Amino acid sequence: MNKIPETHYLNAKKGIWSWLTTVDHKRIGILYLFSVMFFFFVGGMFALMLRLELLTPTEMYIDSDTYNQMFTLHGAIMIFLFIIPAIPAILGNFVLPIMIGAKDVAFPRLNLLSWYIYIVGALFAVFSLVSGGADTGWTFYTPYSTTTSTAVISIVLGAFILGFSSIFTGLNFIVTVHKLRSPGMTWFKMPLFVWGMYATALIQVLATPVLGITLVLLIIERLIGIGIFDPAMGGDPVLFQHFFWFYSHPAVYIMILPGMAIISELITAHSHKKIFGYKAVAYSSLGIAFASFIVWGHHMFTSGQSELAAMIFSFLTFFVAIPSGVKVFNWVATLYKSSISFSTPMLYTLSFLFLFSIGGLTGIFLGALPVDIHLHDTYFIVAHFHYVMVGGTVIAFLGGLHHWWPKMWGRMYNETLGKISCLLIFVGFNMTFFTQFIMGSQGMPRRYHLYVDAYRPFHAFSTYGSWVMAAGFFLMAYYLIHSLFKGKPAGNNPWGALTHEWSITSPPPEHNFEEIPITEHGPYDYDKIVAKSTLVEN
Amino acid sequence: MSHSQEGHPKFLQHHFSDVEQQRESAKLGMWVFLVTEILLFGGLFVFYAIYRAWYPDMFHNAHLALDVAMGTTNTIVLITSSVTIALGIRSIQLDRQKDTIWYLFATLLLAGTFMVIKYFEYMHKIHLGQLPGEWYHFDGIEGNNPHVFFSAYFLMTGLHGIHVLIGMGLITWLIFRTKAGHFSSKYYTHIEMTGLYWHLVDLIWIFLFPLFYLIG
Amino acid sequence: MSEHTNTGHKEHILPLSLYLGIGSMLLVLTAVTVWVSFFDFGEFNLVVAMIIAASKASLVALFFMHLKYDNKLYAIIFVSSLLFLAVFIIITMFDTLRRDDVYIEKSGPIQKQSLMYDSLKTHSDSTTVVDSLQVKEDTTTVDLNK
Amino acid sequence: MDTTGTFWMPPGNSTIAGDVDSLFYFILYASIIIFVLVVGLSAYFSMKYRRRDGEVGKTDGLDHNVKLEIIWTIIPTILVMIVFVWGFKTYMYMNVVPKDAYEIKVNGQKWFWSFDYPEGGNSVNELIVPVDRPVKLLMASKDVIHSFFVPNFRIKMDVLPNRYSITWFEAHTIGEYNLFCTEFCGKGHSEMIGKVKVVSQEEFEQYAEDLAFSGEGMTLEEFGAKLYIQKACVTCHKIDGSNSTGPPWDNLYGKEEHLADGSSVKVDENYIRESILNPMAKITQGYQPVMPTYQGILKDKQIDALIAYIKSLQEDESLINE
Ligand code: HEA
Ligand code: HEA
Ligand code: HEC
Ligand code: CUA
Ligand SMILES: [Cu+2]
Repeated sequence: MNKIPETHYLNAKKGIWSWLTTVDHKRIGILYLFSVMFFFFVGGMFALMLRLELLTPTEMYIDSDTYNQMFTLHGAIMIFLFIIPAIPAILGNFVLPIMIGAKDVAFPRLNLLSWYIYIVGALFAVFSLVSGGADTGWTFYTPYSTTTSTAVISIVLGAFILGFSSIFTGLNFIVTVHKLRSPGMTWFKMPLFVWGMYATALIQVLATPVLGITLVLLIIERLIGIGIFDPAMGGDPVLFQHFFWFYSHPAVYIMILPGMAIISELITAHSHKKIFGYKAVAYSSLGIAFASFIVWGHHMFTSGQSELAAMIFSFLTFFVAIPSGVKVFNWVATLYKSSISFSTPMLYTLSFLFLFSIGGLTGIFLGALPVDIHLHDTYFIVAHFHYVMVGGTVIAFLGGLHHWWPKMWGRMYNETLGKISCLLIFVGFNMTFFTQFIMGSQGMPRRYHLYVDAYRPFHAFSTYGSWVMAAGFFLMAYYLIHSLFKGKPAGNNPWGALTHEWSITSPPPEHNFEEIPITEHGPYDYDKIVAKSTLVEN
Repeated sequence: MSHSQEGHPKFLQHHFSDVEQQRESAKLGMWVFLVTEILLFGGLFVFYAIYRAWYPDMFHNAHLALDVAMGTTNTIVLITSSVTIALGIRSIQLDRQKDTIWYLFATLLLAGTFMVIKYFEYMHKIHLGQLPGEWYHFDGIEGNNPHVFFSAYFLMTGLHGIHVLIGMGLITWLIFRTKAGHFSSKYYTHIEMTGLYWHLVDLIWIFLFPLFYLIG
Repeated sequence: MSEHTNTGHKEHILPLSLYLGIGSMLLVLTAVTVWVSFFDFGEFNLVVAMIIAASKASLVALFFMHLKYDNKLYAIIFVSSLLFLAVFIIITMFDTLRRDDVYIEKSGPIQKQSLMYDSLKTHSDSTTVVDSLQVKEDTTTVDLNK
Repeated sequence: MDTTGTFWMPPGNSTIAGDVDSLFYFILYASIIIFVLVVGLSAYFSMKYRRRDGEVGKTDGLDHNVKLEIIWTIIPTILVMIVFVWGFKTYMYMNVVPKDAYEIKVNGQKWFWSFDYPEGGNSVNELIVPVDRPVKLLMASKDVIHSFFVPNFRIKMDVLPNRYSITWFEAHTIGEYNLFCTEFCGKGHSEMIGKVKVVSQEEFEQYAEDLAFSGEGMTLEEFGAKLYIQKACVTCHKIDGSNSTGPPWDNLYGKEEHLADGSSVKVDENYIRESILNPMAKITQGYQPVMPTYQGILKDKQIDALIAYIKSLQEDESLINE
């Protein structure tokens, strides 16, 4: 029988104060876990309300203004408060230093600061919510955003502040990866999770400041009309879109790269197989990161930008697909001659392959100029980005959460319930969003409160799907919380994996390692080493 | 790399294995931070570049409103302050704390001078109504949307000015800590980092100066 | 500590004369850039000024910021930030300067600033677009000399 | 040219629809093949190599295969290049307006569309075009960004404030098609829906004449009654005393109207004119300030006609005559 160690990071210090002033990367990860999950819940509730309203083509229970504020808040919360911090700030913070054999991140206090900044940013967003909400969409396009009467400034300020939280996390990871690797941990012995986080961090550091200045310009434009974006002052609204997407396109890879990083980890750990094409997977992360900076204009094909720019952007867009494809194929090849265990994390991994492929391939439709002209701002886009963000990132995040959950808390969740909820989410998700591809290409525009009757069956089916998916999430919330108190002790290495975090106790001790570990084998040498799963004994 | 048990200096944080590692981490962190600063300003440079390309004549006419003498003086002041802070770092590397304090103090004074000159420039413009956006109420600059030029001018020099102020705060804090004897040739990371930051502020001004004052 | 070997433990302490030398070079370059600004090179005004500014900036970065002596990683980081900025500027300008490639109607604002909300021309009397572009020129100048 | 519509696409009723659709289907089928390959293989491997109870041992050390890796880099690259070149060509075609195109000026405004025809006519929320003739749309917005989208024609273009944007199409089947606004523009965004009515050339001439009609040979009242329908006032104002989005017009003229700010005003020519040109100036009590301005859309004579019409709806003679 496994036992939970006497002292570990969770009980090494006690009291609320010890949490609020902690500089331990693991505890900061936990702080992020609770705050980010809270906002996921809030964003999810908005989503369910949106879907409920869309059940019928006419007004059902909320008016257009409320609907508009709701999708704005849903989008903004999900993007800025949930998905961007989710993987780096929760799982990255928790496992990255351990994986490279370090005692902490390079700047622990900056790390804590980034959490406080997150909270402050979140408060601004919440303030906007209670003071009437904003109704611009998460893209804040001018001149609508400079002229609407809603609380735009506070939510924009919130997003601005959250940007710094993201920058600090990224900065910390870059330095940690460069300087704090333990002896023997060469670049090519790093787990692929670390590679992915590193590539993400590069984007965070390079792109987020531009978002910062864009939002500042937007606020100033709104306050005193400086004439950069607002045509009423001689400005150019399309220029705002350049500024916005210069950040926000790379930002979608801030979201997916960590997801891909997790998948590389899970697919090896749960099939006990050496990763296929380690270097290709590692470099493709960097490839995606760099390519992501030169394609932003594919969001603007119909915006009135010049035809030449549109063609350049379309051309470059396709190149992002190649490294993503390399990753996907390498993962599939990894499964060959492996030993696959159908644990919950593995189910999420397989769902990821399924859903992300659809999401990514539909991105190719959108990169093709004439097709995008038809599909732009329809539900096809909504479906595309939910497939990559929910089907890709969120699914990967949940897989990672289940994978490292026993390490975080020392306890196992209920595997049966885990599988059921994964299945519910998978089925519900496809019901909700696959339908949206069809109605989108049939012409249903997005951000529509009321719609033409012809789309009714699609919307209705999509709404039913969202309930199935919600059921899955609530089930998950139940068994995960339950496991915190009643879960069986998991042992140090429930999956029999080889990276450093599995060689220390669960939950880990306060300073991770007594002695800085020496890295002797690669992270995926399942052909040389067998690590026994500690779950089998239960 | 094992723990250096003997002579484990006070300033070494527990998660670093030695002073060197800590120092290099700080420096790398600082450089990455400077990257974010460059891209933050970068957005404004894009703003400048595009509107200048759209309204070259207006930019030319509007730039005549700026005072080249003041701008040049400020450039000289800022470059000198870069020299002094670099010398301050050199002194601490040689363990000459006294000199460091003097150099830092000189830097602070120069930064102050810069801000005072900036203050007079701003006041003059405010007085004339050469202001950004809606506040602009000045006749006599020909061309399309002259307020955009002043939006760019105030935003860019303003953001730069804020950086100068922050730098002044940091330098003041360094003076006190150096006085208290916290730094020596073994440990002067904070001074070095502030120096890097200060040079970047200088660097940005080196571009702002010709872009606004010299070529319109 | 993979990268330890890249840098010597001993910090470079540069001679005083170097700092003063670089400092004076910067001042001289400042004088030069002010001086040349009195000449008109037409198109090349910008180029000349930027070349001088870039050399000044390189001096600061190489010597004051020690890029010349430090780990090359820092130089890579620094330069890459400039590259990304260049990407941003160049590609954005590909759009903003070429909107009228295919149709001249798309070249610029229809009207100067806030007039637009009430004076946008609807051509119920079938004025052609080119006419209305002329109209734009007129209103602009009229407006300026108000 | 298919005009029936499929599972994925609505009927394609313009000349470019066919091109767009074939590219769409090319990508779709290529994607399905790749998808089946990826998911099929992972499913197959998962079954074949699933861990049987207790079995824990070393696994195969296979970790790369250069040939395979090159293949799966090259093939997708070729595929996407095909898609790009194909898309590029179609895009060029979609962007170059044929010389002889019939030019209509489109104005987007919160939250309706208005169209100006070269013959001098104007219509609101209903674009009437001749079949089999290229139509160029020269578009601008009065306030925020809107976007002009006709799914059946596969065209979409943002409508920008203070800047022209251009698109064109050539419809090849007579019918009525949805016109959506697809750039978020506020409260009424989802109601900014219009129709494109494709009619035969003869019928079109009839319409154009009708729209350009400035009331000759009609009384002002009759002309006003016509405009009431044609300019879409009818969508918000009823004349049978019932409430709609806006106040009813019958027995309106001459009465004291209570305003939202508490004051009241007498409904006379000036007030009506102001209500039409600058509706936000005085908001009637009990109504939302959603009436769009008709500045630039209605000509003076048309406003006069509408006023005459509203006047004619007042039954109480005493209110009209003083
Ligand atoms: C996690 C987030 C994420 C990710 C990873 C992606 C990935 C991609 N996206 Fe997506 N996208 C969004 C989030 C994301 N997107 C969001 C949020 C929006 C809308 C924002 C808004 O307007 O609100 C959007 C919108 C969007 C548009 C604009 C549409 C419009 O508004 O008109 C475009 C256009 O090109 C696009 C393209 C792509 C492409 C080409 C990829 C590629 O990276 C995909 C690469 C992956 C694959 C291709 C699949 C795997 C590859 C293979 C199996 C190999 C074989 C492949 C080939 C032969 C091609 N996306
Ligand atoms: C990460 C990003 C993210 C995520 C996860 C989601 C999740 C969902 N989204 Fe959304 N969505 C966006 C990002 C996201 N979305 C964005 C950016 C937009 C564009 C906004 C704009 O136009 O500006 C958008 C827009 C959007 C629309 C279009 C609105 C419109 O255009 O009119 C719709 C409509 O169906 C929708 C639906 C949903 C649904 C049903 C979910 C469901 O998947 C939600 C399910 C989640 C829950 C039900 C929460 C349950 C959680 C718990 C119970 C807590 C769990 C706790 C633990 C596990 C510990 N979303
Ligand atoms: C989108 C809906 C809408 C349309 C279309 C519309 N109106 Fe209105 N109208 C309103 C609303 C709402 C009010 C009341 C609020 C206000 O005063 O602005 C109103 C008020 C008025 C009034 C003042 C009536 C009063 O009782 O004070 C007049 C006159 C008027 N409209 C004329 C017109 C004319 C003429 C047209 C068409 C050419 C038209 N409206 C089209 C919504 C509309
Ligand atoms: Cu107009 Cu949306
Ligand atoms: Cu994108």
